[in-house]
Amino acid sequence: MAWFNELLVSALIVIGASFALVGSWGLVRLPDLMSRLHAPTKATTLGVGGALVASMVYFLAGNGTLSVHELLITLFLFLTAPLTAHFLAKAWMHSQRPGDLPQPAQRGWSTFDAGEAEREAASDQPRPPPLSDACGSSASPPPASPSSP
Amino acid sequence: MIEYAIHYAYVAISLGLLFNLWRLFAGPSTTDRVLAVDTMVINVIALIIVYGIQTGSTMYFEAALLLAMFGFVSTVAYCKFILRGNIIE
Amino acid sequence: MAHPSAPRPTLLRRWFPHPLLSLTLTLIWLLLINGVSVGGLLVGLTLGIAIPRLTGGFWPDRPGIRNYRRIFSYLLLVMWDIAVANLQVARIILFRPLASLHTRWVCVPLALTSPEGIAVFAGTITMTPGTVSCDLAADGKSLLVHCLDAPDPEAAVRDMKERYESRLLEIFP
Amino acid sequence: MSLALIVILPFLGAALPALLIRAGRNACTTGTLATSLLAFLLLLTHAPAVFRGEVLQARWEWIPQLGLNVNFFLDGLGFFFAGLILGIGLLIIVYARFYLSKEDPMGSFYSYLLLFQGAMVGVVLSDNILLLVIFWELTSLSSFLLIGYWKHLPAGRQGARMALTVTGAGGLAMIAGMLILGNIAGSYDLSTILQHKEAIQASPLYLPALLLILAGCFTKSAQFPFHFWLPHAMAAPTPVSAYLHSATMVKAGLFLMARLWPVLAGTDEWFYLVASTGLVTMLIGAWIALFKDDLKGLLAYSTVSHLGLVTFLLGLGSPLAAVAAVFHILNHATFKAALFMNAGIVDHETGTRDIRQLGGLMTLMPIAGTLATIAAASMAGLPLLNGFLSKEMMLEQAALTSWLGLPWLVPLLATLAATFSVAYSFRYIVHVYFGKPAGETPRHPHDPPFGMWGPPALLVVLVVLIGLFPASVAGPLVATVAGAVIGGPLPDYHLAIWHGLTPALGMSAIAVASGLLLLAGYARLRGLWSAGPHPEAKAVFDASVGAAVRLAQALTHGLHNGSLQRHLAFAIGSAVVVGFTAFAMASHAPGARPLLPATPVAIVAWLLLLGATGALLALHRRRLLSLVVVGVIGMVVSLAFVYLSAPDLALTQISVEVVTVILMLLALNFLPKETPLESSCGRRLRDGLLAALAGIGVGGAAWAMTTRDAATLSGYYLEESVPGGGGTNVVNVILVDFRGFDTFGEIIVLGIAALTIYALLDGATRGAVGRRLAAWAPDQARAADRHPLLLVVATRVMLPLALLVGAFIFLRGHNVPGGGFIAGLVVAIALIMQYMASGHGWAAVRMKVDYHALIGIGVLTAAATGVVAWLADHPFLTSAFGHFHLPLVGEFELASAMAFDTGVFLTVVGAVMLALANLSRIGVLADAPPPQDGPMEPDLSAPRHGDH
Amino acid sequence: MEFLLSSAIGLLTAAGVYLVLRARTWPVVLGLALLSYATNLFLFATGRLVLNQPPVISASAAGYTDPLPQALVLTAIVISFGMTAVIVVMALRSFFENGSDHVDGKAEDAA
Amino acid sequence: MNHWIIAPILLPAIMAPILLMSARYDIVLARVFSLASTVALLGIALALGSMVGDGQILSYALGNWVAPFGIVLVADRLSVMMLVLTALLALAVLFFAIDGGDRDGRHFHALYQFQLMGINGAFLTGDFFNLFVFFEVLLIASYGLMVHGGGPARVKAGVQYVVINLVGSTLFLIAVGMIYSVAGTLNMADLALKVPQVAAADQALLQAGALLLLLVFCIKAALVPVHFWLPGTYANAPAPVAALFAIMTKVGAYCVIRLYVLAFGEEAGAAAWLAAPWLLPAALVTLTLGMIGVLAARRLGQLASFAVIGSMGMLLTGIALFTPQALSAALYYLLHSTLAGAVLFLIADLIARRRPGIDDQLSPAPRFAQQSLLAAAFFVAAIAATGMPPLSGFVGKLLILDAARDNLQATTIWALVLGTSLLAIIGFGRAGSTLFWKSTAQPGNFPAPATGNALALVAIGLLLAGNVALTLFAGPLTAYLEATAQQVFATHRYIEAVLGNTVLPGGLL
Ligand code: NA
Ligand code: NA
Repeated sequence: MAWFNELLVSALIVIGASFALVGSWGLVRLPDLMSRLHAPTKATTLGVGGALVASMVYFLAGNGTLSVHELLITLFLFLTAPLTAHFLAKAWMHSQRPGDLPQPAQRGWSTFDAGEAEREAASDQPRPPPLSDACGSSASPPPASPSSP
Repeated sequence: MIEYAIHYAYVAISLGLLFNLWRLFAGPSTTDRVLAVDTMVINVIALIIVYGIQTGSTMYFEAALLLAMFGFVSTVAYCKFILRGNIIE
Repeated sequence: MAHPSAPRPTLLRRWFPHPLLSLTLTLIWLLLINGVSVGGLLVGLTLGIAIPRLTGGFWPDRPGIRNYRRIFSYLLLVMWDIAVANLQVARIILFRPLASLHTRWVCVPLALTSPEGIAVFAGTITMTPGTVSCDLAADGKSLLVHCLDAPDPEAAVRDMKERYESRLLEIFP
Repeated sequence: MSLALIVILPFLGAALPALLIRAGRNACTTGTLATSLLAFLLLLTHAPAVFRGEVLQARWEWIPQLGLNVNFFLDGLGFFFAGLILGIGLLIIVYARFYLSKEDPMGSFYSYLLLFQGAMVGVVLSDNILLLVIFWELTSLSSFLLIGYWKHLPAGRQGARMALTVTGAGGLAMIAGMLILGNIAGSYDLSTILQHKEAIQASPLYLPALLLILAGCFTKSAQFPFHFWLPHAMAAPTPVSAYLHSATMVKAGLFLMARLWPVLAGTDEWFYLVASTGLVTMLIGAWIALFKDDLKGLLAYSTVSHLGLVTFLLGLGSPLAAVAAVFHILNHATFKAALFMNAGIVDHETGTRDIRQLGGLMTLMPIAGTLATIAAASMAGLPLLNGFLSKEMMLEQAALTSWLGLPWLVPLLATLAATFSVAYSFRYIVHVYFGKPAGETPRHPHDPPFGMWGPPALLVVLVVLIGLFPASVAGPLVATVAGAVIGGPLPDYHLAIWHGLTPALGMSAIAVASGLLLLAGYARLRGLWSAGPHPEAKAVFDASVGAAVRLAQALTHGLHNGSLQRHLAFAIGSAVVVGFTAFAMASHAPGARPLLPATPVAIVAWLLLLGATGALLALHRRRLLSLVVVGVIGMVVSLAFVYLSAPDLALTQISVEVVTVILMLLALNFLPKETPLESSCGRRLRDGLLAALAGIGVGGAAWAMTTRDAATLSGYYLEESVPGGGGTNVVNVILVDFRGFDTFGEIIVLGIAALTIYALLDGATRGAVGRRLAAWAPDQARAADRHPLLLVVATRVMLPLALLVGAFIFLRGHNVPGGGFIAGLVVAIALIMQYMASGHGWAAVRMKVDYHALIGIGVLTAAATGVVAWLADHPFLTSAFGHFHLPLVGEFELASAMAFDTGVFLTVVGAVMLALANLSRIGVLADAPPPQDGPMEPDLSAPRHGDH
Repeated sequence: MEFLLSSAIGLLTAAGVYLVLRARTWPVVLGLALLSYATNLFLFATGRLVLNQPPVISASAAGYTDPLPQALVLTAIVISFGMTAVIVVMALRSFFENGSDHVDGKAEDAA
Repeated sequence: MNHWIIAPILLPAIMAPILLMSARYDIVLARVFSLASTVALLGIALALGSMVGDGQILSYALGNWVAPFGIVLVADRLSVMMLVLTALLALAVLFFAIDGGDRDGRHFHALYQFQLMGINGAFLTGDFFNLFVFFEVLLIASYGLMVHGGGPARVKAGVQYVVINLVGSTLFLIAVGMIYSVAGTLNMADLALKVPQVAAADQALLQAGALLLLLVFCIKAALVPVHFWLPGTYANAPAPVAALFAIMTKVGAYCVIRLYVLAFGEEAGAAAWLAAPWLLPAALVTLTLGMIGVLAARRLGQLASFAVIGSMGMLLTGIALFTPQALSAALYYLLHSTLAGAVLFLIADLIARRRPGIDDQLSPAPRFAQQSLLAAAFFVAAIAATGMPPLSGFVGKLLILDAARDNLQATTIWALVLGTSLLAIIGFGRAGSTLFWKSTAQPGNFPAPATGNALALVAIGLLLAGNVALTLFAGPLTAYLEATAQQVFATHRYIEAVLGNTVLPGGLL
């Protein structure tokens, strides 16, 4: 393998691994969950990204084949990393109920909005409606579903 | 050269995993611990990729692929559980 | 779900309800099997046709993409930003005294209406510098974003809207 | 043949009364009588031969391997007893017809009676001691039914159980005794055993065999100290008491002692065991009989006493005593059966059997009174009656007997017993039939119909005839029988009224005189008796059975307290003990395999595992966290599989992990979110110790294993995988080909798991559980949005991609890591994500697949792939593969293993989806209002909405 | 490496046994999960430990690890997955039926 | 190629999915299919019986892969006898189930067929990992059947049953691993060849593995001290399921016979007769505790459960003697105790159904419908179960006593066998008189049930008739069993049938 390729692969590996380490360190160092959330979702993503690119280059240079698996892995990571961050944040907000949230223009944040109403309803009337939703006889999608914007 | 880089990567990622473990212990909230595990999964993916480079084998990619595809499912499920109790409504 | 009065779809339309998806899947298949052969292409095409048909029900009203070329440039921009984001966040993690951080929530009003567009926007925000999109308003018209270090919240919001949302508005309806 | 028929007839006939009872009581009686009579006549046809001294035999093989065969023989002894059983049986049947009231179920009574009769005849005609044991125990069983015949009487039930327990226990001992005896003699056939006296008595096993067999005899014949059951068995209807407890069953023990007399008797052991027991029983029985106020109680103890008498005679071991024993058996049968029937008559007529309420009946019931007087006099041993003759013979033998060097002891005790015997016999006559009536009896008595007094009258006639003309009436019979008992030449003896002034006559005279004196002073004697201790056998027996039951309950319910923790501790403890002991007891040497170096990554993974396990133990009471931590362990295990050259395992582990987490979270929704701390410190210490030992054991075994060189079959698989299995991924080829049958079983396990889960969850929506489920309310605050938009979008995008990856993993599995199982999981997870993101209802309507059918099709596909091989006459699951060439497409491979793997894939998808979809359906139902089922449960067989 | 694996198996077994002996279904299920990890690793280890020699036939392979234990472990993983699913749901049903998740079905204490 | 051997596994394995797909909503169709399949299983088993009747051992190499590399099925007298027994029991029990119990929950018939598949597979397989798989098949089907119909006590007992068996399965795998790691084979016949050659250094692993495996089988066979699962499980399972479970304990016993004579028997060198010193004491304690439990029982179902435990103790006592004669006796007892145990559960259920509120508790209650009929059935079943003459229990007991004669522990064995019989007699006597006699003394009547349970009574009648037949034909049967036992002990015949002549080292023939 050409030294350039070697250097490139090595550099990518080192960069990737470093970011992985930094991300995990951020998880240790940052003071609260919301801050910590910034660390892994980015640093580790690039960490894996570095390793993946290194791998692609390595196998491209070594075997002359472009390995798509790395691309797929990247695709999945990019698709899912925001999702996990989003959910972790929601879970944290739900359990910690931060008081300093800015309020959106009309309805509240979806973690809380309707939540109060639903909870009240639940305390009065322990069986909120639709069995139809449960059994799927009405195909009405969930409120925020993209199929009925 | 690559060999050195790989060894560095092993050490760095392993250290990262240990940091994650610390967060798993320390918490304090459940969300923190879920975050720690989620990060662990990503570090493990990196580890597997580097191992693939070291061994020159593509045999292990599917493991990384599945982790990438489904690692988040558990995390989302945990969060959904914290949010709603019922993860499939 | 077809509207009752909708005209009967053409043969092509019925077999390729989502030509882009079919094409993407076939392409990914060829990449997965690491080679181009007639056999591989046949299998890939079969899957490319079959999977969208099988999963059609699970993705109703797939959005039409307004401008395919914009996607590419948007991806490049995001990738660049991600690289930058990582460096910035790494610096914060490693060197910044925690007390000096301007950690805050901001509310980003949304001009995007398509769910896919909103999702991509939210995802982009999370993947780029110091911001995590945390929640969507119940009416889908605002995004709650957490900033790791945003001395000027209004600037941050403006930045996000101009840099990403405006571009996404050109892609998604 | 006709020999066996004598035994079989009563058994066959036992069905008759049950059927004939519909035709009326007389028909029922007639049927029973006819059966019994036929058997009796059959027996009589053999009389000439028997009296000629012939021994008739009938043999059939049953279980030759065991030596248990259906062999009968008929000699004098057998003939005598069979005649007694069948003859008295006839009388009893007639008597019972009048005795039983209209409310009593007569059909079953006669059925039981015939069963008993058959069993009894079987005992006395068996030429195989194991067969004899069978009939022996059958008498216990049928007598259990007869004693308990009046189910509504507690005394009957208890008496029946007591009799069964005591005689059953004796029977069990006898089984052992017979097995030993047969083993010594080399055969279980009596006719053979009787030839082996020397061998038997010389054997070191003689004493155990003797003890065990005697245990059977003594219990059956109510010998001291097993005598107590007999009086309680008197709760039975009187015909039963007369038949079983005086004439026949209780004599089975005597019969057996007589039967085995030639080979067992004559030793010191025999003498001291049998004679002493008999003597003591004779004495004690008579003494107690004296104080029984119940007529049947009196007769019962009298029977005990007379049985003791015969036992005593047999125990003496001398041929003359044996003759006396035989003679007394005959005599006792006649007078005692007559007396029992008489007691029944008194009971029947007056409504009571209590002597204290009776008196002066002679004038009211002259016939019954006369018969009773004669029979009781015979029992007392008054001259001119048959009882006198055999008692004289007994006293004569007693006079000659020295016990442990004490010549006076046995005569004294025998005389004393005779004295008591005289006293209670006269009490029966005097206190019932003579003197003044004690008062009003419940019913006004008069003589019974002929049917009731005829049978005892017949017996009384015999009593007198034998008494007067013993030699001519009973002589030949006694000679024949005694000959059979002794098994050799008969001793010199005379059956006659007058033997001269013998010591026996003197003892007899003393007995009569002092007996009458005792009766005269009965009131004072009674006071003496009342003052003394009366160990009430029933109380003792009840107490000991009660204690045994309580002990058993304490042990059983204390041990089996239904605690899973205990079960598991025992199971794991056993494994620890067995494992360590086995390891320590066998030879072991450390392995010599070169070790792999531990790399930093491995060490970190190990630390992760350690940390996660520690965290799990520390956090396990917080359930969500514990699940999160287990996920870490699963991840480390996957990583280990990657590192240690097992990519397929890693893929499987990763996907299984995800599904498991979803499943557990779905369940946790309903379960408590915290585990309470409830184990005591000691319990936790114990568990910790067990855990540590188990861990050391398994870890140690792993160490021992991995550090030594392997013995393996793997070479074959590696060589054959490509040429024979058509795939390069050897693990997959093993799974779908070499050991495809395992996989076939494995997918069936998954399928069954899903079905079970489905059934469990479906059941949870019905009835009381269903109502509870519907009333369920979440125990935690809930966020507002059920279906966050980002998740919805992401999962919709991912679905086609995941399916593509699934297809990829499936198709490549035969050659590189992957395969149907992993692909199935990938697809299932992708689908489940739709449920998670968009909700059960939304996803369920879009899944057009019936998951049940998917499982079915999957299993059938796999099976069909296997069956196709039959067409080529190859075994199930024989694979075929080939490389084909198509223009343009080029070379490609088709393998039947792919079809098999398709079955695997379909089953996995179906099973996972069926389980998860239904588990999530429960959550939906719990959030919904309760179903309006009303009081009726819904029809289970009807298809219901929403079940896939 | 052998020590690491053996001790890990031992640790998982010990933790599994400890949890299996708890009084509530949840820890018992987790304990069973740990036990199945331990068992799978144990069974896997019967093929001895080999680095980077997966049992996939190729011309360039330096050698192969024993494929048979891997196949057995795969079967075992699948089966134990099915079993876990059943016990989880059965535990849930038992909770519904008995109102308690105690392994002996004891009713919840008043406390 | 003789494909009949796979039929007892394949037929139910195919029938179950068919039931699942086509007969899910039609109970009548499901019953017809299930019944047809079970009748066919009986036919197949009998046909196999005639094939192996001459002493031939059939082997079937699945996938055409030669043993020990592939999985083989082996049909010899022993395994076929177990198949026949299973089919007979299953048929009788099915009659009971289709009397109505099969409608109490979902998928009864599919699970039932799968259950039969698992049991038949366990009897036929010649590979001990495949045995594990079939154990799991039969276990998981039994989990489903066990909780069929639900109810608090039943599901609780189900949880316990599942957990204890999962621990057992764990142990199974560990034991298999230990054996494989030194013997390097999974085929039982091959194991028999490898065990004598295992080096001294490896003996500890081998023997510990083998004994742990024995423990696993003993869990299935409900041997003390790993019998605790049985009373709760059997007493709480639906009656037909408990009755069918009578064969499940026998699967454990079968495995002990198969593996510990074949691979750890005479030829096993340092591991020869490995199981005997552990098994005999455990079996005797089991016998004792079981019969003590009979005496202590408070419900008829509980009594039947402890009777099953006791009978397992008896059976394994016979097995633990490890002689052909004792094995033949044990096999007779196995046949007997399966039928006798099963029928008790069915009777208990009919009684319980007729005494709502009191169920099968051994306490007095008013008269109930068909009391005399059930009393008669109970009387016969009790005679069989306690080993009173003349039924098969007595014959079995005699055979075992006779076979134990030459054992060093003969006195102990005899004393316990006979002593526990007394406990059983007392226990059954108390139970019967309380249930059937005392009830006569109670005022009132229970309402008659909606149906006369004709089919259920047919099932009970069939099982009792089976016991009578065992007694009547004890002669030819013991001859067959003797030949069976001889065949089991002639291990070289089995090895030869599985591996062929070529593999045998010279000394073994
Ligand atoms: Na961002
Ligand atoms: Na509810």
